[in-house]
Amino acid sequence: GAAESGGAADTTGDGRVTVFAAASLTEVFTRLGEDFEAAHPGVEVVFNFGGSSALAQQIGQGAPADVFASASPATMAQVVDAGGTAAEPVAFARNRLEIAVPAGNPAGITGLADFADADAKIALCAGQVPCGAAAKRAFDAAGVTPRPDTLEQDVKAVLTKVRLGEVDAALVYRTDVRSAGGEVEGIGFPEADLAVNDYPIAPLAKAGNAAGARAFVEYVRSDRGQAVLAEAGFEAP
Amino acid sequence: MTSIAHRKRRRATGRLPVVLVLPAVLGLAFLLVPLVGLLVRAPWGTLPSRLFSASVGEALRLSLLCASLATVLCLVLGVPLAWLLARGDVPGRGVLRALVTVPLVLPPVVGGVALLFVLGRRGLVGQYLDAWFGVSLPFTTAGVVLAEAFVAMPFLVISVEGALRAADPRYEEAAATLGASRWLAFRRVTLPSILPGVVAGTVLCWARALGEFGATITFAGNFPGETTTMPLAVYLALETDPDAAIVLSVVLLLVSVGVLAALRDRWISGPS
Amino acid sequence: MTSIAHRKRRRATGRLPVVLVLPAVLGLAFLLVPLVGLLVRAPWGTLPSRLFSASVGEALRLSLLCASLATVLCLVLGVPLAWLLARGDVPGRGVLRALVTVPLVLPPVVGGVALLFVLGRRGLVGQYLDAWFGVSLPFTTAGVVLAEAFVAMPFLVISVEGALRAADPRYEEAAATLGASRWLAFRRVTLPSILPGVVAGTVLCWARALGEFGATITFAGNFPGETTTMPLAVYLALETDPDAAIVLSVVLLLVSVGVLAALRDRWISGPS
Amino acid sequence: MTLHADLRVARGVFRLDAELVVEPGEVVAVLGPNGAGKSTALRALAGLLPLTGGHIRLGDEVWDAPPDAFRPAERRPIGVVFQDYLLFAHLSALENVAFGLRARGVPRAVAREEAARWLDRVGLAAHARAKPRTLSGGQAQRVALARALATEPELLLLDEPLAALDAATRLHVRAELGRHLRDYPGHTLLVTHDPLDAMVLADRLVVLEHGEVVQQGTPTEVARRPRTDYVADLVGLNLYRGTARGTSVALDGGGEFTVAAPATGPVHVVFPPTAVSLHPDRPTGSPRNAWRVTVAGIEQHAHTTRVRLDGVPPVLADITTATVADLRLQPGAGLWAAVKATEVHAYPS
Amino acid sequence: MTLHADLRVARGVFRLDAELVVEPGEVVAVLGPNGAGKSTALRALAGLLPLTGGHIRLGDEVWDAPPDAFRPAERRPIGVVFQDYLLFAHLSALENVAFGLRARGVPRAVAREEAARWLDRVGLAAHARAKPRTLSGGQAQRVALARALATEPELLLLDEPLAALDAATRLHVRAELGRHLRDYPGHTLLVTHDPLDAMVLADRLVVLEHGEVVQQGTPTEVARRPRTDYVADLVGLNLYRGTARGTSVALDGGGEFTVAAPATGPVHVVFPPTAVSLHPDRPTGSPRNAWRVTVAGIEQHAHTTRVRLDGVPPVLADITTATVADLRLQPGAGLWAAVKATEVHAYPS
Ligand SMILES: Nc1ncnc2c1ncn2[C@@H]1O[C@H](COP(=O)(O)OP(=O)(O)OP(=O)(O)O)[C@@H](O)[C@H]1O
Ligand SMILES: Nc1ncnc2c1ncn2[C@@H]1O[C@H](COP(=O)(O)OP(=O)(O)OP(=O)(O)O)[C@@H](O)[C@H]1O
Ligand SMILES: [Mg+2]
Ligand SMILES: [Mg+2]
Repeated sequence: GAAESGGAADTTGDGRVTVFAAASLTEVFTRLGEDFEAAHPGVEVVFNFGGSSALAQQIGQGAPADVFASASPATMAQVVDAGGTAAEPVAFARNRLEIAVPAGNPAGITGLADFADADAKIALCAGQVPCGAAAKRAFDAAGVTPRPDTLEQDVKAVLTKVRLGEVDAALVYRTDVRSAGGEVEGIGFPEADLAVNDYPIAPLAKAGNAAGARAFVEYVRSDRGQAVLAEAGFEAP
Repeated sequence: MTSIAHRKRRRATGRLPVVLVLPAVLGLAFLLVPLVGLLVRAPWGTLPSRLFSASVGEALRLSLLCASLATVLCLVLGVPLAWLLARGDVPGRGVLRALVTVPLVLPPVVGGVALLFVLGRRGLVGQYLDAWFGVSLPFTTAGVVLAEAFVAMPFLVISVEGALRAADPRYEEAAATLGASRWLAFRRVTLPSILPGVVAGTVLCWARALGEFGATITFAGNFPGETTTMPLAVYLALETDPDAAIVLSVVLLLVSVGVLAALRDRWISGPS
Repeated sequence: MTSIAHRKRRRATGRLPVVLVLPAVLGLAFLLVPLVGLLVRAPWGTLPSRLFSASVGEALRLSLLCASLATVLCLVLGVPLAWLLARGDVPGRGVLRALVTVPLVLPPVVGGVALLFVLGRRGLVGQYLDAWFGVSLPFTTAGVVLAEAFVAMPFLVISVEGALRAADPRYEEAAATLGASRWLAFRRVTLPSILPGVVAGTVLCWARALGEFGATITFAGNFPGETTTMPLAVYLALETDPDAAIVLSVVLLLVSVGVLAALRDRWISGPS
Repeated sequence: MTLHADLRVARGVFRLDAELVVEPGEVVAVLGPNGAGKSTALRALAGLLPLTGGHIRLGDEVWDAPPDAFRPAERRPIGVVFQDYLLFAHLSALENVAFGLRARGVPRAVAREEAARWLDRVGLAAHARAKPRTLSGGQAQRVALARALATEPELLLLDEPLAALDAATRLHVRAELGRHLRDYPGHTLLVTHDPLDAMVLADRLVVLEHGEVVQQGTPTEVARRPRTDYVADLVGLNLYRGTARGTSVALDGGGEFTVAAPATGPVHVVFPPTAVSLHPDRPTGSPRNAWRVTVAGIEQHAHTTRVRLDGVPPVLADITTATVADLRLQPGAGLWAAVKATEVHAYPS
Repeated sequence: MTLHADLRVARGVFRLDAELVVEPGEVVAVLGPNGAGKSTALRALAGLLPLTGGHIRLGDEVWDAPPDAFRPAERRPIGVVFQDYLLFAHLSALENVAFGLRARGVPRAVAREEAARWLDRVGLAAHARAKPRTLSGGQAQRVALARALATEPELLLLDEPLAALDAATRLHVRAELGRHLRDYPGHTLLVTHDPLDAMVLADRLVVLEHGEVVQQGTPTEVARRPRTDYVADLVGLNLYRGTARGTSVALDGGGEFTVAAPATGPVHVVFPPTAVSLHPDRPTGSPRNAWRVTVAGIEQHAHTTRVRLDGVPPVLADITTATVADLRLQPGAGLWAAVKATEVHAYPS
């Protein structure tokens, strides 16, 4: 109620929470931020969306951040290793890979095995980025050696190529398939259980608003937060 | 007046050499057809609603402001630098000149990281700025200006230097014999004579600053109203709504083309 | 020889105006200090081992190759285009000139998307290329060259156009009275006289192409040995190992600065 | 193939409105004060300044006839010496001269050989490889002249081609140019401020003032009947053709002159009307040349009187008004004209 | 404050090695063939070409003394007319002339007023607002002259400042320049190919050939004892100062001349030695000027003989060798010298 939110406002100092969040969280975190502000009058949530690794660099260089929500445990680990977090990171969402094909599935893709077809144009994430790492796990499990034409720097770039019909098939997250609307069709596959990616979040050591940071992390993990995430296609961790 | 119009008409009747016109038209097509592609695919129906959202206006305003400030900074520092490289007797000029191109080659994101190394709160210079003056540049609008200037300045410097090298130094000599210091000669004689080169450099610089993304987002972050310029907005839009990204790009394009078309000829011809 | 050396020494004793030297040095520092920051933070110990990996060599080779090919393409199309804009009697030149800057302002990723719209498998032009000639540009080295050329060409065009505008057209007239066609006059009279401007434009173009990232990865994708240029390698390295990214950037820098320093003065002075 | 030009051009507030006709092989000198429009006329003929009215025709080829026809400079068979030379800075003197030939498709080696010959003619063989910036003013001007002449164009447009030359070089280059122009089948327009250049090189003079032709005619005609004091001052020269043998020149039209510097073959003989003294009787003393004349006409100019004298040869004399009174000059009177040999210059023609 | 210069410079294969001394108020004319090094010498004095040896000193200020001292052009109080003008293309004629004054800190309005006055003096008041590209060659040169003079520098370096002017304008501008230089306390070096410019404007002549001074002295000295045929040809002029009253000029050194064009006040009187005829008896006829002379010396040149004659005034005469024999000339012989009034030119000095 009102008392609770008033208390939160007291503990959030200047009333401003700065959240560094992976670009793929832009839409859902923007909604979460609005909800959080509504629930905590007087608190303002400021987002800095960008590539997870760039954000980690910025935090390493003393950026004024309170919370870091990464798209990959690896980048979060960089911040943790540098002593940048105020608490253990916790996973707040996970994302599952799906096969994405252009509307109408012109190449007739049915499963991971088609990714070994040299004639089909295939896009995957590069091994260095989370979706690439997850894809590798999936292919290993399926025993398929994919023959990609391109290893993209992030999942949105992969999605763009599917949308434009430049490739016949790709592996992207379910959230991405969902956000693309009717332009992209998603095809599930059994090995997807192995190809999940966790999103960790943590309050930061140098946070100017430690209380606010903690409150925001709590909020993301709350039922209300999880509901918003689920609506966008994320799975609970 | 009539005579000029007349002259134009007459000149146009002279044959333009195919060997120049053909590649020129091809080049123009190469640059413009993708733009046409963009325009064709842009979601015109939803354009107005997307366009007049407050955040687009804010990002556009910020973009124009920062790019213009960065250009001013580049002019103030870059034109003298170009002069030094073209005219000064500096040892190792060749290497200096090549070093000036560094921010050009550096992937912008790395450029942003380099700026953080130097001007960040824990950077080589930034830690003192912070400790002594309490000034922190990253993640501020000033940071955006700096990042854009860093990336865009080489364009100005190299263009102006090229123009300076092509200029006839004997006019500077004539100015010197009239008692003009090198600074006066530069300001009143050299600069006006290389104006087209300076304008070209300024255009490149401004346009590059306007389109700058990697260094900005790395060094200045992405805070709406403060550091979110149009390219950053486009980037975020690409994450969520690719159509919106195209609309934003088209807006950015139209505004910049409009500004350039309006200013450039006026600049070059100057007051008659 | 001695007289030239002598002259240099004497000239250097003339006072350089502080009002020019101060901002010039500031500008130089602004451009170079971040580089120093980068060098200071680079993991020198592990550098050799990282450097001599096959993939770095491959990416570097591909970068240099594609940037150079893109520059050649830009020269072939861009110089005539600059000439058309500066000298041709084309209606609406002002707007054309502004339109040429479009790829500058366009966020490179959007530029890549625009290229896909046009030259992609289902693009405006690309679908015919594919259907009629079986040519598909995305995900090929040719695609990298195209993407780089698209992004870099405006730099060349605008620099050269600026140089052309500053050049004295009376020499072209003199060439015409000697019976030289406009093409010959351009080639033998105009071009040599604006060489510094062309060189400046070429340097900008090459450097921009070398550092190009967004349009390349969007249009041509990223496949080692085929489309993975250094900036792409740097970007991916940033994801997992920022130190490696810095090393790669430094390598890219050193190579490009070396190439430019070696070529540029030779180019400009030309064979004596 | 006669060149007919009716040049009407506006440049700012300045208006040129001049008619010019040049026959094949003819050399026309254009004279006039600074800003009279001489260079403007040349630019129009060269195709660098389209006419606003009138026309330019060479034979039945229309070069310019607004508003329809316009032939650009590169397609007019012309050679131009610009008042400020406009040498190509990045090309050597030799390459500058060879440029026009190369542009007309002459093979490289041939063009360079021809260019070298031309440089030699203007006394610059030693500077063939020099860049224009390293040439002195006079050297640069000679390169410009060689460049224009080398292509042997149908219309030569020379804008003060000898202005920067020193006296001795000028003599040499003028003779060389004269030799060339004599056998040259094309049309030549020569702008100059030096009456001697005009008289020696030109078949006809055209005097421009304020963009208009104020007088034209052969040098002798113009000198005999100058319309204005300006013209009288400008073209005050006695000019004859003759054949020299040592210090004696037999004039083509009869008569003979003694000159100081010996010469051989066809020459121009030139001396100013001021050099002619008139005497009631055969003069004694140093003047080597004296002959009988009768007064044909007397014209009063600003401060001098120009006396036209018939005789062998006929001659102009400028004398003071006081002398006119003293000698009681009147048409038909018989006199002796005398000219010192050192005043009489013979130029190889 | 005397200007002492020992100019040693190399430009490519060309070597200049010339010594020059110019007293305050003195005008020194530098003569010589194309490529002799005249412009090179001026550039060195202007500080645009550092010496490789020698020195330049004005009074006790060292301007250049390699390897130590070098004062750059902008700190030398000089004014230069370049052979190719080098007007600033983006500035109007007026602004060009005002440039030097502005650079020396003169307030804008004053500078423009002064510049307008100078433009008026060279007859270009009407073109004050014109850009250099819209000026004719002669107009541009006059702007360049006005620009150099306007700052009233201590050292004026004029490189053929009148070469592009038409005859009438040249007369006018030369007189204007002469008037200015007469009262001018600074040092002037004037490069010219026109002996008349040199004789009328200069106090002393320096003749350069191949980068070396071959002769120097006052115009009269040089004309009386030319060292080479080149010099003899070049400076063959009789020059006197005198005071004109109408068509009669009383010479400062005694003697009187009748001239054609009336004048008043101090003038230079000039006529070439070729205009002087020699007679055993008082000549009759048109020559207005005749006086008794005795032969002081005879020098044989290429084709003429130069006779130095004492008398009031003394005079040089060029006559042919045949005449020498005819008149049995020998030192000490008495004769009559005669010059036509129309040959005698009087220039306001
Ligand atoms: N581009 C121009 N715009 C306006 N006026 C011009 C232009 N060019 C020349 N004029 C004017 O036209 C007139 C004629 O110039 P032009 O160059 O033909 O003279 P000129 O007879 O060659 O003189 P000079 O003997 O000094 O070379 C001059 O008054 C000049 O100021
Ligand atoms: N920058 C240079 N490099 C090499 N040689 C040069 C350079 N400038 C001039 N020269 C040479 O030096 C010599 C002297 O040139 P300078 O210009 O002083 O002659 P000048 O006496 O002014 O002749 P003019 O009467 O033709 O103007 C010439 O032979 C010229 O070719
Ligand atoms: Mg002219
Ligand atoms: Mg000279």
